[in-house]
Amino acid sequence: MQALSFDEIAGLISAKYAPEMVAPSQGSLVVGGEHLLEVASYLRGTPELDFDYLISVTAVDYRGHFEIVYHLTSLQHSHSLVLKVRCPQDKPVMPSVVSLWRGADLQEREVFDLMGVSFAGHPNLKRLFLWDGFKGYPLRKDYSSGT
Amino acid sequence: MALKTEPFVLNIGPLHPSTHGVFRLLATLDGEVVIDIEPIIGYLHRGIEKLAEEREYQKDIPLCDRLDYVAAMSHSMAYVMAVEKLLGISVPERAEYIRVIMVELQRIASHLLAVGSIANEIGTFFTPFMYMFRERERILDLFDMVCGQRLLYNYMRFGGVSHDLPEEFIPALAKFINQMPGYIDEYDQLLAENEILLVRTKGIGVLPPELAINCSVSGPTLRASGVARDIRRCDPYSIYDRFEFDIPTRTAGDCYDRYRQRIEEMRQSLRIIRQAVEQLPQGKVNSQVPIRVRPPQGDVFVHVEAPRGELGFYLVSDGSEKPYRFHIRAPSLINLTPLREMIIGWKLADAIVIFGSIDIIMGEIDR
Amino acid sequence: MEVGRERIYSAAELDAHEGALIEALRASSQQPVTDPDEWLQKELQRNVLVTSVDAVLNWSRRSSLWPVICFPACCAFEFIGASASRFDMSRFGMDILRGSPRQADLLITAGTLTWKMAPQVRRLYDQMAEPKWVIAMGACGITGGIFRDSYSVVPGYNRIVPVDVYVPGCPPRPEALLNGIEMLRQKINARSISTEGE
Amino acid sequence: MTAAGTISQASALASDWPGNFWLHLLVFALIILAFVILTVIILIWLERRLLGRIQVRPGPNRAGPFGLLQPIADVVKILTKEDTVPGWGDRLVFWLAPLVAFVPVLLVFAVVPFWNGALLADLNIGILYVLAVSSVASVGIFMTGWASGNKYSLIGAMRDIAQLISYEIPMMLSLAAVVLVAGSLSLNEIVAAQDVPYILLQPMGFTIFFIAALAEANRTPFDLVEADSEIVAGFNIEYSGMKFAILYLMEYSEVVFIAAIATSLFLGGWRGPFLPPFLWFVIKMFAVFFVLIWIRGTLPRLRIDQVMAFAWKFLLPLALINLVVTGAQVVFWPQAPYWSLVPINVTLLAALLLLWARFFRLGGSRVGI
Repeated sequence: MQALSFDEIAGLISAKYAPEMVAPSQGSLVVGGEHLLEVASYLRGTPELDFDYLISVTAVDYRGHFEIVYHLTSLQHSHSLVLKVRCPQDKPVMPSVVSLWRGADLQEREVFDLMGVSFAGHPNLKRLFLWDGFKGYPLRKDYSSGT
Repeated sequence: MALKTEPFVLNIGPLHPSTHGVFRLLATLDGEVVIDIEPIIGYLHRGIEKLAEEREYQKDIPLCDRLDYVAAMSHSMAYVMAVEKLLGISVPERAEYIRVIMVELQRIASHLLAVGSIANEIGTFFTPFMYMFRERERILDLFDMVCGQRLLYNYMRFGGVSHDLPEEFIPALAKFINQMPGYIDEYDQLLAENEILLVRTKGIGVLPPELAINCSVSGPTLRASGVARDIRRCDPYSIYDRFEFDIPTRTAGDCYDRYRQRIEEMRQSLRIIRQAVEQLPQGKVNSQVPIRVRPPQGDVFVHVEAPRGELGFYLVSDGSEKPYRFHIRAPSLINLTPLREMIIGWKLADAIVIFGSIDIIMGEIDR
Repeated sequence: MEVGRERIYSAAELDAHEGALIEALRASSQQPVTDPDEWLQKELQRNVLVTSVDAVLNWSRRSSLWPVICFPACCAFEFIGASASRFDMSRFGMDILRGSPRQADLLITAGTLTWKMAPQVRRLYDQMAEPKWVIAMGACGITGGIFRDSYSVVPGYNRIVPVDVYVPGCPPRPEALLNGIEMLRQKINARSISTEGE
Repeated sequence: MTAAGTISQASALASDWPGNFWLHLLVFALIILAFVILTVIILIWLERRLLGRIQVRPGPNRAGPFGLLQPIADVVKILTKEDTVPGWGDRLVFWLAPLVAFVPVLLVFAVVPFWNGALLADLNIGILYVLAVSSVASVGIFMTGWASGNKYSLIGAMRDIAQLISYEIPMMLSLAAVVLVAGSLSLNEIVAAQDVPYILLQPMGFTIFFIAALAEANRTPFDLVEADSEIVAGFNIEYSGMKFAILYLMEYSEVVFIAAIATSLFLGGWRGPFLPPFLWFVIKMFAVFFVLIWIRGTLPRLRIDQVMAFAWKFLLPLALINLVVTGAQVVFWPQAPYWSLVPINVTLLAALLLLWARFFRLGGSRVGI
């Protein structure tokens, strides 16, 4: 029932996972893409962490790689955490966290629609805002509308 | 003998009297019973995130106003708070108080609209809606007095607000907060125990708390399900830790509770405004921030309690005068996640009421 | 539950169809639809019969403009504000808000139009019975406003439907909308059955 | 009970006024047509002004003095609007439906007495005729829903039929009680028999009739047929121009019909002191209109299953009890004075309503999918 600071959380995580899987950096945990589901279910399932509420999912195009950013919080302990996952630009596929947090459903679709990162295991991954046949992914830095 | 029936698909929207804008609900009906729905959105996707990344920080404030056009103050406040956090600047005391007053007034205005539209969707011929609009107009008048606009204010600035309150504002506000509790009681009198309203909302569209948490639902919709999560209390921003107010919650999580929840929150907002007016200090309302700001590299996530739920801004700065990434965590969009579970199995008429009771704004969903 | 049907479209097919429609409309509406108004200045060949019929018809049409519901975005709330108690558009006989375009006379385009929405608005306009009018409300309705540069926004409703009256503002105040309606009423008043259908 | 005929027959209009059988039909047909259309126009104006008043706004006031010409403007505009027919609809039925819906409502007025004996045909089965003919309008509404080829209108039409079938029964039973008291099926004789308005003698009958009539005319809280927030405009969604005008007229003439029947059967019809009988009839009708508009301005709408449950589980048992009680009163206590019957019946109404309301809960649960 007590809030953990970021360092404590990072300590718990690094005790369990190897640094190439999860590494704390500048107030956030950087997770390797293939380990995301494993780490996320640990974060969600461990009683002293208990990250049961996914605030936000978004993606940033860093010209070369995408960074998917997850903001988590725990209603019980009221501590929060930022997860960052990198994925390469040429193969933008991520595991979906919908099985853990349903709240990711529409947000992952949004990222897919506007950023072009697809999520493996998402139940209904199709364009959310734009229509079928829209060319390109507008939030990528190399997007130009052509008008 | 069971009657042989065939389900059929009804396309509700995008332009439908009760879709709150341009929302499309593809409902499969068996007679009157909704057996499947698929929400289709994007009819108001204006590309605000992309536009914001192409403009300077200052020019994004009007865009934020247009996100949720019935709660423009809350949205621009969240945005300027995010940029202030990036810049590492502080806000003068008086400006903080003014912001709180504005945002809480905005919450009342927005909840008035929400409650009015719930009543409208149950089928009252616009009457409660008109009554709610009567009071909403008074709030809009107050905003008009402060910043000359009725709907989209462009009032917040980095490091404060654009200008000080006019002289006549505080007396007008005092009059309003003295009268408003009476009006809220009037709505209670007219609506809360109306037999038809009760049978149309009680027990309808229950959102269990576990599902609500799992689906990241926030705001009054979450609190009506019994989860006391309010950013103003659990992660206090601005000066909310100086005020006394309750976080009302309900237990059942049905449409009736979502309606009552908003009524209660209006009362709490009035409490906050009253305290803020009493404590309102003198002083300047803006710290000198250049028009073209260049925040240092880094990212920031700021979330506030907007009328519809947890509104978050995730900004990434690359040191230039335009945001590198501008992401909005839109409460309305995420509150739609459990819509299918809530609606399925109810009648078509209930589906409309359930949808209305979540209280969404398309501008924020589609962005 | 098995009932024979010719064909049930899958969701993917429906999406693809919608997308094709949008792209086609987008390609075909790069130029504004003009709404000629030279007739407003033209001196009409009037006679007593035509003018009195005109007077009655125009009076009835301008006193009973039923707006259709088309509320995409921000301006909708100023439109609702204009029809709510304080400004009360119903004074002009506009209190009947028809959900069905067949019975409506006036399309008030309250909000930003996106390309995804454009086919629906075009259809709404086509479904309205003649005579019909369009008021483009707000900066977005006129030129796309603050969102003009966006990849998904139609720069003005006049790409899709002919517009009679433009009401600027972001959003226009209810008074401005009422003024726009007043202008539309004057425009209706200048109509004549002898020139209709031209 | 007083038998029909305490009003002297001398004051009654001759049954072939103004002198000839055919002339009588012609004159009354014109009077009814004019009366219905004029009342509808006034009713529309009244409704929009009163709704405005209820909603703290002025309401239409620009077309003519006090906006009185507003309905005229509407009518002229609608009539000169383009007449659209959906391509996928059933053209013949689409064209016929408004007529089938409107004509029966107009036919009902043939037996409504505006004055003592001033009616088109004093049928001795008047109430039966009213019930039979007024139901036909729903066939028209169903035809509109079917012919439009629109799912919304079809849902609206289905709702109308379900609602009609359910509410016809309590309505019929409540009217049967009136017939028992009056001892006649003719509307004119029922009016003549009302030394005390039957709303006092038959309070429960009136309540049931009024609720059922609201449902039959699709007024709030039973306006599911054109529920704005759910099915947009309901059955008339595809109609425009002249056909829509007729449907619009039909809706409001149903209201006039309810008011006329309620006035004749329960409010003492044309009877009243001082003023001419026709005026009394109109005044009482407008009193009913006022209540109807008031209800429209304040009450939300019920859901379809709740509407059905209300008819079958609430109104029907009460109507049966009312019929039995009235029958017993007529058989065992035929000479009962009014001053004793009125309090007894009013108390009975209050007791039964309270009792039944305790047992009866609207609700309806989620369907498992």
